[in-house]
Amino acid sequence: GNQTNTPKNVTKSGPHTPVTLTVWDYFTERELKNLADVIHQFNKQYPWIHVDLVPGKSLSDYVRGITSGQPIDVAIDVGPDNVAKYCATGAFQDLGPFIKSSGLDMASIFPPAALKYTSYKGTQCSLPLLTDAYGLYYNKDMFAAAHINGPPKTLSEFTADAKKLTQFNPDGSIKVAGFVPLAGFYENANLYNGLPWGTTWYSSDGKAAFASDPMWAQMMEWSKSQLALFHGYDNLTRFFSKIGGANSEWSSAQAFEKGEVAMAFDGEWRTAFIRDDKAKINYGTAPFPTADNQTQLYGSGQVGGTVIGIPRTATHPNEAWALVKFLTTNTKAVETLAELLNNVPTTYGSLKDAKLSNDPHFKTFLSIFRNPNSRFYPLTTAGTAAADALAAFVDNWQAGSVPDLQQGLKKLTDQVNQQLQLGG
Amino acid sequence: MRQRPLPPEVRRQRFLMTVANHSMAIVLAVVFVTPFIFILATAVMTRQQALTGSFWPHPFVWGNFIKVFHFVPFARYAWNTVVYSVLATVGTVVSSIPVAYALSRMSWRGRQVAFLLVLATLALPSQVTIVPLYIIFVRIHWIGTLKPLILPTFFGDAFTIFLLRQFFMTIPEELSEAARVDGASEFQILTRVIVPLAKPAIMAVALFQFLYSWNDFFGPLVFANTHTWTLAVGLAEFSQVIHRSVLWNIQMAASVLFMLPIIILFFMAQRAFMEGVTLTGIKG
Amino acid sequence: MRSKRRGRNTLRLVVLLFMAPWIIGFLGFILYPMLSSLYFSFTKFNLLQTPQWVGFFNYRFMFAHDPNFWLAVRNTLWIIVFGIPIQIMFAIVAAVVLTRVRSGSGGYRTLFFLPTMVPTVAAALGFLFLLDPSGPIDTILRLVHLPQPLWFESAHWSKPSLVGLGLWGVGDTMIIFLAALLDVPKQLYEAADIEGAGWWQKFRYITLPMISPVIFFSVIIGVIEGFQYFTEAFVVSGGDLSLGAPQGSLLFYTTWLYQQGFQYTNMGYASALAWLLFVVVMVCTVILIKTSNRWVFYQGGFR
Amino acid sequence: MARIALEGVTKVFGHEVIAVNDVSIEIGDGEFMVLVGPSGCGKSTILRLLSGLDEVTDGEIWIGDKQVTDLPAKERDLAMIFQNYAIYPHMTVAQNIGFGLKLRRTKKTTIQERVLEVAQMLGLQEMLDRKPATLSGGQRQRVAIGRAIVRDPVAFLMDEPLSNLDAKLRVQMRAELARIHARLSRTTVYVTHDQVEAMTLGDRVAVLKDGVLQQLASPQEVFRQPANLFVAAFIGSPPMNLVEAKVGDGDISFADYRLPLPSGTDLSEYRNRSVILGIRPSDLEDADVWTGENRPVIEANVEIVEDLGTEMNVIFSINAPPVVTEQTQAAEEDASTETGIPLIASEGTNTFTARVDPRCRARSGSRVRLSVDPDRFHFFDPETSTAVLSKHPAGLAS
Amino acid sequence: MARIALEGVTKVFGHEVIAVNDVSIEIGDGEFMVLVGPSGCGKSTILRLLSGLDEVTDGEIWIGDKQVTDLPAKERDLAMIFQNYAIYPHMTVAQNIGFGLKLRRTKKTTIQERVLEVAQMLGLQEMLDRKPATLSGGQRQRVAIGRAIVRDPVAFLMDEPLSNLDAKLRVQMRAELARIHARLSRTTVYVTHDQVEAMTLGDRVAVLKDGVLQQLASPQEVFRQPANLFVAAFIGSPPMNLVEAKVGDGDISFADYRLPLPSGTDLSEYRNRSVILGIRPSDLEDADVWTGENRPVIEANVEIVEDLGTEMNVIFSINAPPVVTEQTQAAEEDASTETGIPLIASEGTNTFTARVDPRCRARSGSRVRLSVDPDRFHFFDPETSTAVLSKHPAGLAS
Ligand SMILES: Nc1ncnc2c1ncn2[C@@H]1O[C@H](COP(=O)(O)OP(=O)(O)OP(=O)(O)O)[C@@H](O)[C@H]1O
Ligand SMILES: Nc1ncnc2c1ncn2[C@@H]1O[C@H](COP(=O)(O)OP(=O)(O)OP(=O)(O)O)[C@@H](O)[C@H]1O
Ligand SMILES: [Mg+2]
Ligand SMILES: [Mg+2]
Repeated sequence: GNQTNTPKNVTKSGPHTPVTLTVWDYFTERELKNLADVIHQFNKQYPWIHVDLVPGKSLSDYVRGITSGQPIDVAIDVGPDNVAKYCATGAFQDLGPFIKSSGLDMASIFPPAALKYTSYKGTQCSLPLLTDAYGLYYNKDMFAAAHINGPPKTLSEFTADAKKLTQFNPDGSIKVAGFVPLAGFYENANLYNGLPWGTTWYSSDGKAAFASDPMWAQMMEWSKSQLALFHGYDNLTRFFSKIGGANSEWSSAQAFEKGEVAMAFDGEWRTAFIRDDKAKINYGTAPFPTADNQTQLYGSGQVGGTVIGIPRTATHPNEAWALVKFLTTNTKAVETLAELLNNVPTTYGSLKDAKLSNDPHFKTFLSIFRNPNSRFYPLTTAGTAAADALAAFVDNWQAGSVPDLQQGLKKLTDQVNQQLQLGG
Repeated sequence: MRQRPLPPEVRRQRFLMTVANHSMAIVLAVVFVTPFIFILATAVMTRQQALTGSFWPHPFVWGNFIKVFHFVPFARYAWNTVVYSVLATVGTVVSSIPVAYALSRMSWRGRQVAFLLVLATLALPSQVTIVPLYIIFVRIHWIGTLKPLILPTFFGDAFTIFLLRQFFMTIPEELSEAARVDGASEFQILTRVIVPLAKPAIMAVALFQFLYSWNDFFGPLVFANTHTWTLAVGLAEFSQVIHRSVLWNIQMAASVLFMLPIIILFFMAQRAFMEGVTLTGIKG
Repeated sequence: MRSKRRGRNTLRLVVLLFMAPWIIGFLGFILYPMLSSLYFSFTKFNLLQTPQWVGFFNYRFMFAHDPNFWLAVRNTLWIIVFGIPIQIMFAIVAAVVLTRVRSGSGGYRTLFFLPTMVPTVAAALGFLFLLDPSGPIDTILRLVHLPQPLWFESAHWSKPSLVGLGLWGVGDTMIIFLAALLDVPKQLYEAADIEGAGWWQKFRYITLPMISPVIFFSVIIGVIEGFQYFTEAFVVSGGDLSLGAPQGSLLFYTTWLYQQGFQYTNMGYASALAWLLFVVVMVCTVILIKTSNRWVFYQGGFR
Repeated sequence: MARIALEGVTKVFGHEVIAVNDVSIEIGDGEFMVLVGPSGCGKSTILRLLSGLDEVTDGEIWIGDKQVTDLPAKERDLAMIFQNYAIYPHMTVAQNIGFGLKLRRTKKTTIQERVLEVAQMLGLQEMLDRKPATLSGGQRQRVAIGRAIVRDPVAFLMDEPLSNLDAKLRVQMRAELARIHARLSRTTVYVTHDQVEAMTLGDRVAVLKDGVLQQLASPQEVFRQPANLFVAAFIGSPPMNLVEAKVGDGDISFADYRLPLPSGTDLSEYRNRSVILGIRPSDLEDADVWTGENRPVIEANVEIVEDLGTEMNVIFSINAPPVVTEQTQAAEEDASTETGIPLIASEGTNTFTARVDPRCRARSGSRVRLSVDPDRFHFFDPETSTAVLSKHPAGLAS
Repeated sequence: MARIALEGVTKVFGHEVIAVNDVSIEIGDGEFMVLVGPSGCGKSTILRLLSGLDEVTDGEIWIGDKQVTDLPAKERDLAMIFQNYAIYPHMTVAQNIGFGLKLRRTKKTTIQERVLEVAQMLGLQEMLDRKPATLSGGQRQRVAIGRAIVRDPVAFLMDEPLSNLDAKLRVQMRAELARIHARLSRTTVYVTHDQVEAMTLGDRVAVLKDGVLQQLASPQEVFRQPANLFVAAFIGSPPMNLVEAKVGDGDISFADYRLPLPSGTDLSEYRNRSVILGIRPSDLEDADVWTGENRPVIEANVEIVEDLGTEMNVIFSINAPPVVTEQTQAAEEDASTETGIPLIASEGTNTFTARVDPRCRARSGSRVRLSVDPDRFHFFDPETSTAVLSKHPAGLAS
């Protein structure tokens, strides 16, 4: 059950008995060290709180840890996918009382998207700790060569540009792709979560809306039409494999960095990769174009990142809150972490961070994050099940194994609804 | 003794036969060995070489084996693996021997039924029981430890019982009866006659259990956590991490370190392995 | 007839003592979990809250609303229907080759068997590298101007690649066949020789029937293990985050079960999946055993 | 040392198989009792009941003055020797022999002494440290014997101890067993289905069939006065020639032959009825070789002659149906699986065998004159199959 | 149908083991040739060489008029019957019998006909659809024979076909084999180490030792005129009594006995030297039973009496060392593993066996008078071990 003891603010002064906090996180290697550095800052303020970092936890580890009653004071989870489940079941404690006792005004600290994906049905059981934002990467040299002035703002512009940018070999195979629309390509799964189409995941009664919201069908058709630009799914797949397949995403063989793709949907961290790999491309970043009938959304994008919460099994919730508060709201701390990890900082204060906002490439993503239309996909207690089902559907649709789109979307709707019931 | 000269056509035919047989064998040997060579070679390559599909390391980066320890808590996983494997082996063997004995060398009502149950559990997918077991172990706070993996082995393992029983059945009944007439109790018959005679089979099942635990993936994946992961899970999870940085060389080095003890064990106890595997096959 | 007496009772006690580990194990680690998982299969249970009775909801969902279930079933059947026969045939061929090579067969045997010793995870990681688009196999194919499939990254090639991985570790099956082959009395071949049989006739009419119990054994084990196929697929798909990739082509039954149970924490549904698996495995085993006497020759009767 | 007694012992396996059926045998102290009978007749079962390895279904077992029916094997203090020796392959010869003593927590030095003593007696002293695998069949059997002797048990039980040895060795070991028995004179129960062993080793022989005791007597008596058709057909090789004969007035006729009745036998009961006549092959002699005695002679067409060097089997058909009763079949088949194999020649006709002097000139296809000795005729009731007893036993009249 | 010939055939296994050493045997068309000898003497090897399963190291093999030395087995058109039958356990009886025909792509109906025919001949028609596992040993052997017969091969090769059967069945099957041979009169080479089979079945017998042919003659001749000490000791059961004797002036002495020399034998060469004297147990008779003939008599202390019913073995020691030559040992041991087991009684003294009439009154410990027939004495040269031939063969003088 939920812990109901009233939170007590931990004061920085006065005598304290030493406390050890167990912090589960998903970091490894370099990122772990970066986190440890920031926590070191925390320790300067709270010297009696010792933080024990338990790294490398996966999404499913937390549920297991909490259900098996392991004393976890703070949980740093890789994404928001399980937040609904945590909030609904009380696996993570409601932070409301803590926030209230600390007198924090959430809306003035965090952009709305971030608050949204860290809470469920009004329960704020976690807080954002850095985030990712997705936008458009485009190769300026290729744009110039194709006489395109700037990044496209609508999908029809985008399609036209993609067509212009694509070059074929004499044998019909792709030499340079304007864009690779495959669902399995790098980060495209997040694209097909449907934000540029303004899709509705769930109608007001909480039922899946894949069939009822026509924008989904529109998105599907669009993705199919994109395939046609490249002479079909198989041709693209072959191209994808030739340029190194999915694994190349995390190496210097990444297609955009090597100039094999002119436009790409990707997250903010790519800027750092391009820098570190010393890729010889002249590129720009922009929000991803929107559907022609959804231009009001331009400037927004999918956002979502690390969440941090206090599991119900925490032994020192008050000290844990002190740490959570520090990590999520201390501008300096957030800035430091964001710089180190090349992620988007999550508070208004830190978004002004000079170092990040001076980088023209990175700036795009800061603004995307700030955009009120930006969002993560809607959270449910079924966790990633709905998103997984959608991704699988897009994949199958593109591969041509969905004969009737409406029928398929209905089935998807049904599957997700049932899955929601299953996990609800 | 002088060998009668064979007619040339007979000799030629035989020679061709031998060549054909050996060619087949060599082709198969190459198929079986090549992956090893690539894995070993890659384990000592630089990252770039490994990425570009080189065939031979240049230079040899033996340091990869050290680096493994930086990237993964290899030592801890190895220790967990050893603890799990050794205790599970001891538990399985010690608990299965008397059961196999009772199922093969003693006559009692219900023996056939019990044996059928043992056989049936052989076909029982572990997934059927893992959810409730998981819940039990959640309740007693054992998740994240190796205990859920080790404890059940002390209550007999169907496969081990089956194999030992099959072997015990081949020991002539007269030996036990001779001992019985000589004045031995059932326990003495088991320890003084059956166990010494079944040594090869016991060795084999011990090796099997050891291997099984060493390789076990699903069990530690479900029950253990990052601290208590065994090498199998540790390396698989590790592979996801290094996938991001595509460190094939480190990954192969880790794999080599993982398989090395087993390969060494195999060469030390090759006969027992082979005989044990054969034992599984007899009498289907 | 006489009444029961003292001797019997002490014997019973000894039997009970010897059987105790298994009885406890069976009750505690098999029977109880099975029954409770049967119960869970009729509940909604996410571990974080108490189970909630939902009747046949899980089963209805499975058959009517869960495309991944059918996908997983198809993939699993694929591995069973194609993978197992290929593996068995390959094992027989390798074993026959071993019996035909006179000198050095011990060395060959060791080499053929060695890959079996490689832990599954290590083997899968090894093959992941070998079959990487930039890995050695595709490099070689490129050098000899052959098409370079995407192997584990292509929905078409991923399962065949897994079969290849299985073939690499076929050594234990091979050794069983080798033992069976060597177990065929030499005199049967000699009798056939004298009757005028050629090598294929000897293989077809003597070897195959004589080793049919072992073939049958391998099929049964293969089917049982095939239904539980997990580790290799888990590793080559890229682990927790991309189960079943690419395009669900490696989503096997137990993968889906694992994902539902331990990632989505739908323990009720996972239990339902597990129970169906159990029933199917049992039914298949029984059917195989029942139909076996049509093609399997038992020397001394089945067990 | 003790007498052993079975009293009305019955053993039922499962619900159907009556392996031993109400058998009572008393074996005197120091007696060598041989149990003989076709395969499956319950010989081994009786031994196992005696040893305590199996439990009786009904009846009582006594060893010495103690009722041991419910005593487990380990408390009966018997020694058993098995057909396949059952020596422990993982122990040396010395350990094998000493195992029983060790189980009794005998002092190490005592064990050593006793083992050495026994080994010397059996000529095993050279191989005390060897493992059984390196021993020959005969040596293994000796080890088994040693293991039995060393404990100085009240009785020895032996289950076909020689049947796994080859012919020559079997003869040697047979003699050796006789010597050991003479030396230790310990009560011994010996199971065999080899008649020669039964005849040569036993003080008394118990002939069994289907779990029922058929005859319990000295070997000579069993051979010369078989109690019934079964014993007659079972004991003796080649087996006794049997034919259904008509009893006439002071004579008896079968096939084309008419022979005088022996003087001492009263067959008046069977006059003008049939009786089964048995003649041992060795009681038929080539009349041309044995001219000296004045015996009745029968003539026959020789089918096969088997010249064994020291004697000759002359096989001929007689014009009469074979005697096929349940008892003769049981004796012939020996193994229960051997049901109804029609031999080429034996369909419908009755074959006789005469064991004659090798000087006999008979050849396949020729005619032979055979003399018979009516005093050695055996008669059996066709209904009950039991022997019709002659007043003075056949065979003893020389 | 054809004659079979081995010409100077030698077989060496590896580099050392000379299994067959320069053996030449010619087997006539339709002849039944028996190869006999102790274990390991090369009998099976010869059969395997004939069949083509093994290759000769030297020498030639002829079947009919064809040199087949290098022909593979499948082209020799022979049939072989193995000791353990080697019938295909996974095929029914009918399939087993018909397999050879099937391999020759004979028409299905023809196969069926032939199989049925053969099955009827062997009494297998009832069990054509059964698997071998459900058959008894004798039935299995019949299937093996059927498989051989059905193909109508040029010759049969049989390797101890009866040795896995139990005693009674062996006798039956022996007779049956004789009948089948009489009916088909196909050339047959038959391996056995059972003397009775050798004596009763063979037209001729080839006695082998260590791969070398010792004697090739009719069974009677082998028994009555053994060519050397080995044959003498090997053939006959109980084996021939052997003793080193001093040749005197018209008489011969050993132990405490002095006996007249047989009339027809010229031992002048050995006068005042030793010769090895052999007396078959059956040539010793209880002088008290056989009063009729006027033969020399020896007296002895009886050690053991084995009463076999139809005859009696009287075993007694004589005061002379046993004859131990390489040849007698080879004949006695039979199995190479059985080396040097000291039998309790046989150390240092020579034991004789007399096979006497069962009316003999001798008992263990009593004295017995035995008559001997000098005409049946056998003599062997102590150096060469070969027989010293008598002018008119012993045994034929009746
Ligand atoms: N454990 C058992 N269960 C069922 N039936 C049995 C068992 N042991 C023996 N029998 C049956 O009891 C009968 C007597 O068997 P037993 O072994 O005593 O025969 P036997 O005279 O020793 O034969 P053999 O000469 O073949 O050794 C047989 O019909 C046998 O099938
Ligand atoms: N394949 C072989 N390799 C080596 N030596 C062999 C082989 N086969 C037989 N021998 C040897 O050749 C000799 C003759 O063997 P063979 O089998 O012909 O004897 P046998 O007379 O048939 O004996 P048995 O009566 O035991 O069957 C033996 O010394 C045997 O050890
Ligand atoms: Mg028995
Ligand atoms: Mg042989």
